[in-house]
Amino acid sequence: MTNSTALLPNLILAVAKTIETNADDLTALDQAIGDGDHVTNLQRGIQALAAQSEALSQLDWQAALQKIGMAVMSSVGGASGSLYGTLFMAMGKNLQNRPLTIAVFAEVFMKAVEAVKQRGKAERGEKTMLDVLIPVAELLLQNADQPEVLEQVKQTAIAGADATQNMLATKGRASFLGERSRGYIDAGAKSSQLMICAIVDVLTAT
Amino acid sequence: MTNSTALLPNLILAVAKTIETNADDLTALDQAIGDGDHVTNLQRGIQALAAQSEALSQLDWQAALQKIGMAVMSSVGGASGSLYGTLFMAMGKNLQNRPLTIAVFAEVFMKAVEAVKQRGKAERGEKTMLDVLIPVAELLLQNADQPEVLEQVKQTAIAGADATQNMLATKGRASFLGERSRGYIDAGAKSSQLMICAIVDVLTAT
Amino acid sequence: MKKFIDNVDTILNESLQGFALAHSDLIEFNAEPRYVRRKMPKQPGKVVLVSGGGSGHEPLHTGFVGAGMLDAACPGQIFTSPSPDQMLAAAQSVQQGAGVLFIVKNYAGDVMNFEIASEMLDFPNASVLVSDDVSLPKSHSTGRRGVAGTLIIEKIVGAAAENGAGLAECKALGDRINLVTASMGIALTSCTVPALGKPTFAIDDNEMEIGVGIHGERGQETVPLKSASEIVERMATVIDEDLQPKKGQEILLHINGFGATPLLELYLLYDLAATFWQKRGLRITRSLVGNFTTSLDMAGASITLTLLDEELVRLWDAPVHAAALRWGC
Amino acid sequence: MKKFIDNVDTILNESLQGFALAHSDLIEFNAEPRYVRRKMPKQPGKVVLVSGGGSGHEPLHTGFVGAGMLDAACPGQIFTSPSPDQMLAAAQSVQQGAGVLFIVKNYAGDVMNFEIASEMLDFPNASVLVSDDVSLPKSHSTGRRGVAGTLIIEKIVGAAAENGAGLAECKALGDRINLVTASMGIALTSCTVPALGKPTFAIDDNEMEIGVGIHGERGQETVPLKSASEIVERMATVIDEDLQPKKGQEILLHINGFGATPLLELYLLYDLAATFWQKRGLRITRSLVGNFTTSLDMAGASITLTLLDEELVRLWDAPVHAAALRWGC
Ligand SMILES: Nc1ncnc2c1ncn2[C@@H]1O[C@H](COP(=O)(O)OP(=O)(O)O)[C@@H](O)[C@H]1O
Ligand SMILES: Nc1ncnc2c1ncn2[C@@H]1O[C@H](COP(=O)(O)OP(=O)(O)O)[C@@H](O)[C@H]1O
Ligand SMILES: [Mg+2]
Ligand SMILES: [Mg+2]
Ligand SMILES: [Mg+2]
Ligand SMILES: [Mg+2]
Repeated sequence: MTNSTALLPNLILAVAKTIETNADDLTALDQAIGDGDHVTNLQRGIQALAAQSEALSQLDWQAALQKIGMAVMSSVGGASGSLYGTLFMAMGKNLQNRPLTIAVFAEVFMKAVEAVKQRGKAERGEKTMLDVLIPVAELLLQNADQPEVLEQVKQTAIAGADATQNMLATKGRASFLGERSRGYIDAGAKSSQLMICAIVDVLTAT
Repeated sequence: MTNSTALLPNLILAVAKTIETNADDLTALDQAIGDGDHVTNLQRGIQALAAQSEALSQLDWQAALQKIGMAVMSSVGGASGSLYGTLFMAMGKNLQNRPLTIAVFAEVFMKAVEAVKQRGKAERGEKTMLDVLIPVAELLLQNADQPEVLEQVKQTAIAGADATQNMLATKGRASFLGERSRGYIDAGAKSSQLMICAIVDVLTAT
Repeated sequence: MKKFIDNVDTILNESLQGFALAHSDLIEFNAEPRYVRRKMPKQPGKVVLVSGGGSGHEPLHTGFVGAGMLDAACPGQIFTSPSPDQMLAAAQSVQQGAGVLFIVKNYAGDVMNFEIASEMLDFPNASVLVSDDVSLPKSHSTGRRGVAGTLIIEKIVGAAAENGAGLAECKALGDRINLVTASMGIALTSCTVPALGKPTFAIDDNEMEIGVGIHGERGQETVPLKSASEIVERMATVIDEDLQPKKGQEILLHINGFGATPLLELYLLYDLAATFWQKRGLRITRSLVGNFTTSLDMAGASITLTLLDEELVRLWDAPVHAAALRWGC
Repeated sequence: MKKFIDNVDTILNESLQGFALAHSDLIEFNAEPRYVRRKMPKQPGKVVLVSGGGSGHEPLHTGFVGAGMLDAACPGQIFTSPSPDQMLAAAQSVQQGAGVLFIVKNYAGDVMNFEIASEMLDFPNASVLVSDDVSLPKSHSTGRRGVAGTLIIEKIVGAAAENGAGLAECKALGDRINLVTASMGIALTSCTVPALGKPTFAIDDNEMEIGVGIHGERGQETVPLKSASEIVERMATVIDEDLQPKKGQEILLHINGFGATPLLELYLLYDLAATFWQKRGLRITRSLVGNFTTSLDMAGASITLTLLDEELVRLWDAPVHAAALRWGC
């Protein structure tokens, strides 16, 4: 994976599509145990990125990732804006001008997920996007050299999101509902999963 | 008709009963083209009268009517409170210590209805309680000497109330609805009719 | 019916008791007959203002009792005019020898009950009849209704009375403001009167009532729900045609919520209405946005315009200290 | 969805435009990034207060920008935390060299975005985290939510900052008020977020949600609808057990409506809550009743209690001049 940033417009489009397609389901999840704004939050971010996707494809990965992080941070708002923003900014920061091989990506992604954990003061098992991000990061780190890793990423992401269904939320808005938070997949975990899968699909198709 | 005020507790009870029985219909009428409070307004007045009905029966007619007028005026509120209050106060005032024969009542009632007309700046045909009160007053004045007058009073009251159904309201709250006020009997006309019929029933039964 | 309520028969007095307790520095509540009056009476020799009407429009009128505005208010039952004994007792308890001015919204019940009180009163009194609702033609058989413009009259005449204006002067001022004030209201939902327990009228999800009063009654017309811009355009046009303000005219623009409409929407309406009149060359000199003359829990709003002059602006700006309106002190 | 609205995507900025126009004497609105600030800046050398959070709680926070309270507020999208760039721009535009105090309601989004802003800021700053919602246990995994108590902190710390208190002093004061402030909320209906167009949750006609926050979310429990007395008893008991006030303690009692509940009902709740604590020997020294921290068009209310001392009373009484809170000037 030494893909160039020329991929970015396609990646952004794919992410936009999957959020659009699953908008009603995602909204229902955030309405059930959150406040229902997760999709509109994400869509503000996606719009901001779409508006500059050509410009992004002219940058190197480090600059592009940092720009994406800033755009997400300032357009999305809410919990997910600061967390997804942190994820991308930390990826850019940790890339340190290296070419983006799978191995480098795995290391950088793990560091970015660590930054998200710190920002959210959250761990795996608290019914958040981290229940998708952490297992995916671990899988990548352990299997960066295996050819089928990308397919495994998708399965891991889906399993991670599904696992949140029976969890008790202890972070984010859903935590206020206590036991009532069980029975629904976490909206942020689901959106993470959807976006990761969409990205993998673009990468494996090219 | 030289009935004594000893009748008053029975009359008040009969009025209370008819309003109670027809409460839902009356309320629906005031909701349709008014503000829906006519029954609760009347019931406040009836309660006030019921609480002093024994005391009223110790008074002569003039004092009793004036007391009733004052009680209605201060407990009912709304348009109907001032109008029914005026009706009874004017009856008391115009009785001038005469014994209450049918002929005297007819004269006194007509004067009281005139007072209501003045207070409300309204005439017959404006879709108000006056469409019951005026024809009843006229009937009484013209037929005070006929034995079957009380039965006729009932028919006249009912015809008067029914006639308001197709009228255009030009006084009271319903007037604000313009053409939309047609198609419903006026709540005040209906309550006047119901009370008049209930009173007649008591009088003819004794 | 979803309400915070113990008993529909007693909620009014219980609520007024709470009001009196919460504002015990400002007002006093008399339960029988029912009125609210200023705690600190006006100086002797000044005209006092007494208003009143059905309850359910809170903060109107009790929220406007205080220095620089009303001396007393008589709350009737919900949407039901108060009775003359309330008005008499209120007037007698606050009067300072210079007479009382009744501010009366033009409804049959209010008008007749205040008239009776006025006839029974044994000292000088006069009434201002408020009729600012231009959803009805000027020629309407009973005259137009009094709606959200009432508070503007109460505020401005209240300031004049506080400054020592005489009874005739106060009445003339009130009548004058009434002539240059126009309101128009729209309902998106019905309200629910506690004693009835269900909405006063049925309305579809894609309909609105145009030209409503403030008693939860239907309006002049049921029309399809429109965008905020179209709604404001329609309401403002009626108001504008009624008042026919000249270019450069100074105005007070008042957006009033009927109870259940969030400030977010009221300020949107304000923005649209302000733009409407700015485009016509008017100068928005003063503004008031919020829930002031409500219909219980109705979703909806009204627009009120008052044409200002120097005197009206000065009196509007004069200090007022009531539970629901306060500035300058 | 029955709302006055042109476009769900632009209503927020249009409404803020209207807000800015209606209160152009008081505040200024910056659209990109979005913040509202005092028109008359604070004197140099004084600490400035910046708050913010999702919109839909109006008048919180924009209605509290003004002399004696907030210097700026950052409105996020409806129920969505604002972003760090808004906070940075707001802080930079109002700061007077003595640092900025952020008043942050304790929600993941608000906390994280304000944290990021704080880290990026190149001058002294501190944050007060508001967590007054006692429907959650003190031990809750994220800490308790910040709800209607926020305005009490904004008002009192705002007065201290206006008087020249330093950054550490302002923060300590805010933290101290937070510790002696407790709130609890009940919803009778859901609200409708414009972008979604339908109620956030379904609730039966004979049910209520107990222990709700201010984002239209479900509460701790869905229970059968109770009388106002029973509701207040239950809410007040939780608050009382949390704060454990002593006999003779002076208190500020704040009844806050969520948007669609009429004043008539809010004052009834006030009456019942006041009686509850008077019976326990507390002294209600200050009161505030109205719609201040709303959830759009939700029917419901919260009770907030703050234990007062002489300093807090003095600062509460200090002049404030904001769009939605004004006294002493
Ligand atoms: N402390 C946290 N750590 C990690 N993820 C979190 C945290 N708090 C919230 N989230 C994630 O954010 C998602 C909610 O995002 P969103 O709805 O956009 O913001 P908000 O909760 O502010 O409305 C949750 O579903 C959860 O996955
Ligand atoms: N000007 C008037 N003259 C005669 N009757 C009137 C007048 N105005 C109203 N009414 C009567 O009063 C009735 C309404 O009474 P009510 O509902 O108790 O008072 P309100 O209209 O103040 O709510 C109407 O149905 C009508 O019969
Ligand atoms: Mg959310
Ligand atoms: Mg009626
Ligand atoms: Mg009525
Ligand atoms: Mg949110």
